[in-house]
Amino acid sequence: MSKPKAGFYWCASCGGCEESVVDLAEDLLPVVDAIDFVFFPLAMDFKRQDVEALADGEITVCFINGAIRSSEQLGMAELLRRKSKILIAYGSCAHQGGIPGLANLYDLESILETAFQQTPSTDNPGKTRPLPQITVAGGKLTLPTLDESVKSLDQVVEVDYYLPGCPPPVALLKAAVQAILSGNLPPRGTVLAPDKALCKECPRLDSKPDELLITQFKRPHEIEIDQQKCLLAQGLLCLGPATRSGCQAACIAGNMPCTGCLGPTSRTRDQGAAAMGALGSLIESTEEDQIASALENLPDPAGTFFRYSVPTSMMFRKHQNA
Amino acid sequence: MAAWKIQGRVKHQEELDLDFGKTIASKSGGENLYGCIQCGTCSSTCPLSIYMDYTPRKIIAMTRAGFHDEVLRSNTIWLCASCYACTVDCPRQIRITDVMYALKREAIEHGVYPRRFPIPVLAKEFFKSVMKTGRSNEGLIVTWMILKTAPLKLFKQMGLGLKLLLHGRLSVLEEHMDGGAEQLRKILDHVETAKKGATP
Amino acid sequence: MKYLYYPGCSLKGTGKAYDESMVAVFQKLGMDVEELQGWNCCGATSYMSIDETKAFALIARNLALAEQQNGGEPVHLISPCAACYLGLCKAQKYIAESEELKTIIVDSLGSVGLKYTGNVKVRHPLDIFVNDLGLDKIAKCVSHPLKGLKVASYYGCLIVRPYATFDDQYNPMTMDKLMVALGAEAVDWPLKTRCCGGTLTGTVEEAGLRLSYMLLKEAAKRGANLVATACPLCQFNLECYQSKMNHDYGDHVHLPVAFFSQVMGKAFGLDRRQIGLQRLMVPVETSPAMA
Amino acid sequence: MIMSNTAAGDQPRIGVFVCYCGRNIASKVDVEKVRQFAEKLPNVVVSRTYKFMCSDPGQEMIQQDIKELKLNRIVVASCSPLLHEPTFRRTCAAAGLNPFYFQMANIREQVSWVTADTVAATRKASALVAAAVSRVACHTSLEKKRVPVHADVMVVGAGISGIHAALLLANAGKKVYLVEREPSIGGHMAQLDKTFPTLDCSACILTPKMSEVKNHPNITCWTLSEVEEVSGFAGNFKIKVRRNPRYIKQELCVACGQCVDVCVFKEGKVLDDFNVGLSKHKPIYMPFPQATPACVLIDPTACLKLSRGKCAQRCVEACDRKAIDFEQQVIHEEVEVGAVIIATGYQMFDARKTPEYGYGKYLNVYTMMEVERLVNAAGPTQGEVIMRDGKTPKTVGIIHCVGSRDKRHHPYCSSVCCMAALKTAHLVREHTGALVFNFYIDMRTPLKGYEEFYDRVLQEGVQFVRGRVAEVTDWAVTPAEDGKLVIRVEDTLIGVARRIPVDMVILATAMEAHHDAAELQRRFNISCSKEGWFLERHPKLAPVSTFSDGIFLAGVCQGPKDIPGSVAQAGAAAAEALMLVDKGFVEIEPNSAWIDDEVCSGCKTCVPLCPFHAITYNAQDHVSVINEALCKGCGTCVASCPSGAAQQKLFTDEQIHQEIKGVLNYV
Amino acid sequence: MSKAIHLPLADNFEPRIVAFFCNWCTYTASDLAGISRMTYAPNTRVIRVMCSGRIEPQLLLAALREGADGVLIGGCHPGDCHYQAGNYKCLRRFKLLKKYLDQMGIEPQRVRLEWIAASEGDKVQKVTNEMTEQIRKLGPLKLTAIPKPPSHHQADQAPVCQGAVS
Repeated sequence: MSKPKAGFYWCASCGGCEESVVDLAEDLLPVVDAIDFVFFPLAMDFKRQDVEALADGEITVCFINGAIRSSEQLGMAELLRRKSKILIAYGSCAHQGGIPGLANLYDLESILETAFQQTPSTDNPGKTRPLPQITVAGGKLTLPTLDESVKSLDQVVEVDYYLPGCPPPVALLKAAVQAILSGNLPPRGTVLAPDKALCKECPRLDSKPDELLITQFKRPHEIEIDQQKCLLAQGLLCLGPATRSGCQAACIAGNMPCTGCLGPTSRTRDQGAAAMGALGSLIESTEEDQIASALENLPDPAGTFFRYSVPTSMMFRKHQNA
Repeated sequence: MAAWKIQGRVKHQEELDLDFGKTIASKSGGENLYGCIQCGTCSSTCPLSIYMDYTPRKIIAMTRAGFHDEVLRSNTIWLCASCYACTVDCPRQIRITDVMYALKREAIEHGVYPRRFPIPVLAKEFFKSVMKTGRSNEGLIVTWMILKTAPLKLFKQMGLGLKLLLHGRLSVLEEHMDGGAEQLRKILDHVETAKKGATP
Repeated sequence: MKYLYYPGCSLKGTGKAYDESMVAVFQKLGMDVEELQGWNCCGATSYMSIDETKAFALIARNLALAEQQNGGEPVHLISPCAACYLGLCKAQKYIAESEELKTIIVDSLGSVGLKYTGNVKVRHPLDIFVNDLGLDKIAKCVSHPLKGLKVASYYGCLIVRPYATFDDQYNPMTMDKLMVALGAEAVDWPLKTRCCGGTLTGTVEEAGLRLSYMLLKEAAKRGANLVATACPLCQFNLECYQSKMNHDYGDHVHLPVAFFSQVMGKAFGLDRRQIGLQRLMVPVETSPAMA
Repeated sequence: MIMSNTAAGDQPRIGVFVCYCGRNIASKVDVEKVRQFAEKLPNVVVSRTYKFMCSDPGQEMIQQDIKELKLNRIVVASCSPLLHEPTFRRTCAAAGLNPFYFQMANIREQVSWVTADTVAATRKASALVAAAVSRVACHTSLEKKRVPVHADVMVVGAGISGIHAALLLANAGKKVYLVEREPSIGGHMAQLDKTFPTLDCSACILTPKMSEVKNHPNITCWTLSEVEEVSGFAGNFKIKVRRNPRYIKQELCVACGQCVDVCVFKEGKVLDDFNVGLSKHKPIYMPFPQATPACVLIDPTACLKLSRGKCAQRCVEACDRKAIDFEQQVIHEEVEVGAVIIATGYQMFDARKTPEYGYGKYLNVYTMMEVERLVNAAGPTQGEVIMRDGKTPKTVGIIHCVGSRDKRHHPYCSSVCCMAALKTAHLVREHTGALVFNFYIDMRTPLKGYEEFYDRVLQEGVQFVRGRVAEVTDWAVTPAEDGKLVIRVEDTLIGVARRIPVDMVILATAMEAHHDAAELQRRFNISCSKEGWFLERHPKLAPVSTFSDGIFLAGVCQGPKDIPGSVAQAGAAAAEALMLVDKGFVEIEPNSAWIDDEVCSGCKTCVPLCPFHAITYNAQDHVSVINEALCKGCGTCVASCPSGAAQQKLFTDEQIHQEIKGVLNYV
Repeated sequence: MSKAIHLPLADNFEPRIVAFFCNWCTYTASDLAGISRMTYAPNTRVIRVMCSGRIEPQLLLAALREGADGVLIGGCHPGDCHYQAGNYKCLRRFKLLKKYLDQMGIEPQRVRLEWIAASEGDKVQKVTNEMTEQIRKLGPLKLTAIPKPPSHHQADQAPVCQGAVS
């Protein structure tokens, strides 16, 4: 019988997710033997037509990373959804909107204005903007259009599984692939990562005081960071408590606080809000002004607590007053 | 034949203006007006209450009850020398001095203060002088005040005036501030318009 | 921090001596004090009766000038005149309390390019002398200790209440301590902060005068041979009307009334004209130790 | 409770019952319309209305539907749950349905009674019903927990309130720990000479109760002692008490006083608290003649032996019972009790804070408590009113409301001063024949026999001036005032300013909360009013309970009151405590929180946030654990849990989210 | 899923305010307001919790997402919390949340935290009226809808209540 077919695709993303597949290292080889890649822009030369040529549901499993903003990304997502039995949102951007999702803190117009007029390196006296289509000698050229908001993959097509992370930790990817090959899969909609927060696997957990309260949030550059001690205990804003485990606390190992890329556990509805609820409660003060000053070092809650999850947060995007 | 004249006293509710109290309470310093428990501390601490037709305590009671005219016509509000003794002593923290100021302003607005009564005149003269030059000149202000209220008294005061002059404590020339007066007037005009904007 | 000096109108008129002696004392104590440039009247007590907001604007301008003169840096503004001192403190408090008032004031001042941030610290010279410089430094400057001088320190209404914070509202001691440091004896009396009648002496004489008279009488009764004041109006009332009081109340109180700064000047051995003693109508020389 | 015919999870079958409450609800809310609305909500099987749902027929209707229609969830839309939730829970239980499958919609207090427009009211009522319906769908079966209680009781503070409460409980056969900070029990009442309005001698009525305490087999009385630490909860408190040394073997001392006579100090050395500083006592002393325990004590700061280590120690020789023991140390007791009565009383307002009255400046200005001692036969002057200057006053001014009704100090009325001042006026007159003036703002004599006493004092010729005194001064303006204290006041009834020269001024100072009341409040986890008085659970219906079950209040520590009031409240507190410890168990509303260790990552966020230290961290399994017995169900940990591991019964995330959906999605 | 009838909203905009009230102070206070028959705007929908310390950003955001035009939180005055300090925890989160909402373009008047003691029925009235008027001025809060994908598999209903106690 023929090998299961697999596909990889990237939407609004940095490409790191696809690179991360290579982290499988020697484990990659059995995988390559076990499956046929039918679509993998990073590595192989397939075209859209090749995918269209496949029968619906012919792709056994398709990994899509990146968020969705352009008409092209939407089109590809829908196409691959149709062609795939199992669709996996791969990486933070597909899972929650990710870094590109931060664009939802601005409206499209101001983004275009910044990109094509404001930036110092821009020289655009004619205020020219890319057009959806122009006619040149030799025919029509078209460009994808941009939607007002950035969306996560599951906001445009139904997703079967999620592999979270920026990029997804290789261990999780390996486990996922094995599960797929062996065919014993969890219920649809599952996030393929442990459903406990990061502290559980954090090497510094024991150094966290039982009764930790915070008087002043610190920024990493402001202090000499202790290599052994819980980062929260050092005043650094670490999102570990509000973020899924599965990464072996890689960032903390690098002496940097967790920024929440693996997303919330299944019991929380809104990762950023949960994190705000937790860390906000820990401010050690009962005076309004003291609380305010304790928060001074959090100039950008949206960007801090929702770094990877603006589109999947309850607010979805910055409110646009009518 | 009795030398005394009998006279009935009853205040009919319709003669009173219950909004009067609210108006004054709404002025800065008036906020605690309705908290007064009529303990009389203000009246006994006030060095001038003995000369007043109504003691400060009564003024507050009457203001709350709506004795609009009696309050505004009383000499009490003008006798207040704003020494703030009542304000610091009041157990209900009513800023009585400020209430008196508010009543003075109210009185001037309604033009009901006692005729030929010197104090409001002094205040006005003072106001003018400052408007004009940005500074006040006691000599000139007092002179004007006396002229407007009791011209004859001027001669009585001459002696003192002269003495002051001799001791170099009285300048008949208007104090002038280097150009600042103009700026000051601009500021005050701006305030005028701003206030209109605030309360049309 | 820097000191700016706001004399106010009276100190250019009937209270000249207060101004002169104050400046002389500043020099003697080696304080670097500049006069506030382009200052205007504080509105005293009368202005409030006409228009409160304008009264505050009037004062606020002086505060803004102070900020300007010191390049926006925090600064101490010395105000010897009790009425000015109260006005300044009160304005600051009320402007801070009311957003509405604040906007009006800030805008109005802004309209002529002045800034009001409220970072001016209003200080009374008594406060400065005793709490900043300290009595020891004062005592060191005393060349002619005022032995035998019994001073009734008269603070008047406005420098200790209701907004001032540097002394007790009911029984202030700052000036008393100062007088002791000058070698004089402080007379304890209960009327230290009782009203002198203010402008009433000129308007409703019979009321105003009596208040001043009671003060003098009690001071004399307690054995004072000099009353020291910190307010031009108090000084004026207690001194200039003295003969009239004696006439009206058939008494013959004779009590020199000087500004506390003049008393300091005297103890520092400054020239009598330099501290405006010649301007007094009841010559201080008539009391021992001031001779 | 055995019932529970439904396990969570099976398809909800909801019955909605909308109450007319006569016209209370029906006059504003279109009840029928609400019923129709509810009928169409998801999972609703039946929706009915009734005139009075809480009446027997109403409840029977609900029970019948539960049985016949196999309802497994009930919503009643009527009054406030704070009023009738228990009622309808019982209704469900009686029909065999777990009472926690019930939810109430408050459409009376929070709709019909506060809404003008009927359409709006109906809409709001419908929204609340929808909320209850979607919430109750994810309710689950819960059990109230029963916890056995400890039978002993602790009473903190042994003034008249504490003594009375302790005696009642002890006589009811309960073991009582009576803890007093001072060297003797008795409190302020022991300092008083006479008590109003009957003028019976304070000591005469108090002393018997004091000795009854001493001799009562059920009462353990610890003086010189303070509560250090409190843990546990209603029915099972663990309390640590610090007992300071008296340096006298209490059981041996017979208070013969020989040790005091021979002390190396011939004269008193330390200002005597009991006599409010009007006299001094020696380093070894008897607090006062009737002090209980009848036992001397040593003030370690004044005693040469204890402060400097060397002294002739004549006291030791003098004591043939060898009761003196310089080696005594602090003892830490730990006891378990089921209930606590707090009766810590008050302190007097410091008259120096009202400088206008010259206390501390003018010799002959006194506080009323000082005068209590002056007129007391056992006091420093053997009951003669002799002033600090050695004279007897011919005129006396008593100033009311010193520190009370004054927003610069205490906004409240101290409630006893008027009567106390009347009493003082009477006593001073009786002792000196002086002319007495009372300066009052309002005369408050509301209770039994009080107005009559006021009348009596009026008849006696005491002068009353309605006006708050502005100033007490020695500034004389007439010869008659020379050498006197002059009281400046406006006689507000006559409307003139008056100057009244007197020899003696007496200040009726306010009662105020102890300076360290806040510490005690925190230790016992009860609340304080702004003024620092301990807060009762309900001003009318639970005046001696606190918001912490098992802790009750008696006497002035809850707010100013006189002796009858304090004693009455002490009785009430004793009864409440008795009810709790006698019942033998407490039932706890099942709204405690728990942590799902499947989900908990052990981040410890919740641990420091629990006000009751109910959460501990289990280092083996790396999870936080809630001690259900300690949890009081505030839900703070749930709100703070970043991974949704913590949940609260009756208030799970899901239940609240469903309520939000319900309240918004249909109306 | 719901066969529920949706009552028509009033033609002119009527704000819908979700109010989270703590059981001991503010909920009792609003009962008191009722007992004292204080009429006030019918725009709040009260949800009772034991303590304002139970209120977390997720609940407040959920209310806005579900269509509330404003959210009011009511707790005991500082120092009076029945659970000692729940209201402070609430206050801390609230301050942080406000900062976030500000970034997200939500007008500050839409979310409000008030300390209302059990005795302050009048304050419930005052605050409710104030807030209703402020939000009426602002107009409805129309959050951008969260996109939903077209159904691909035959949708299997999520249970009514996952995560509930069992």
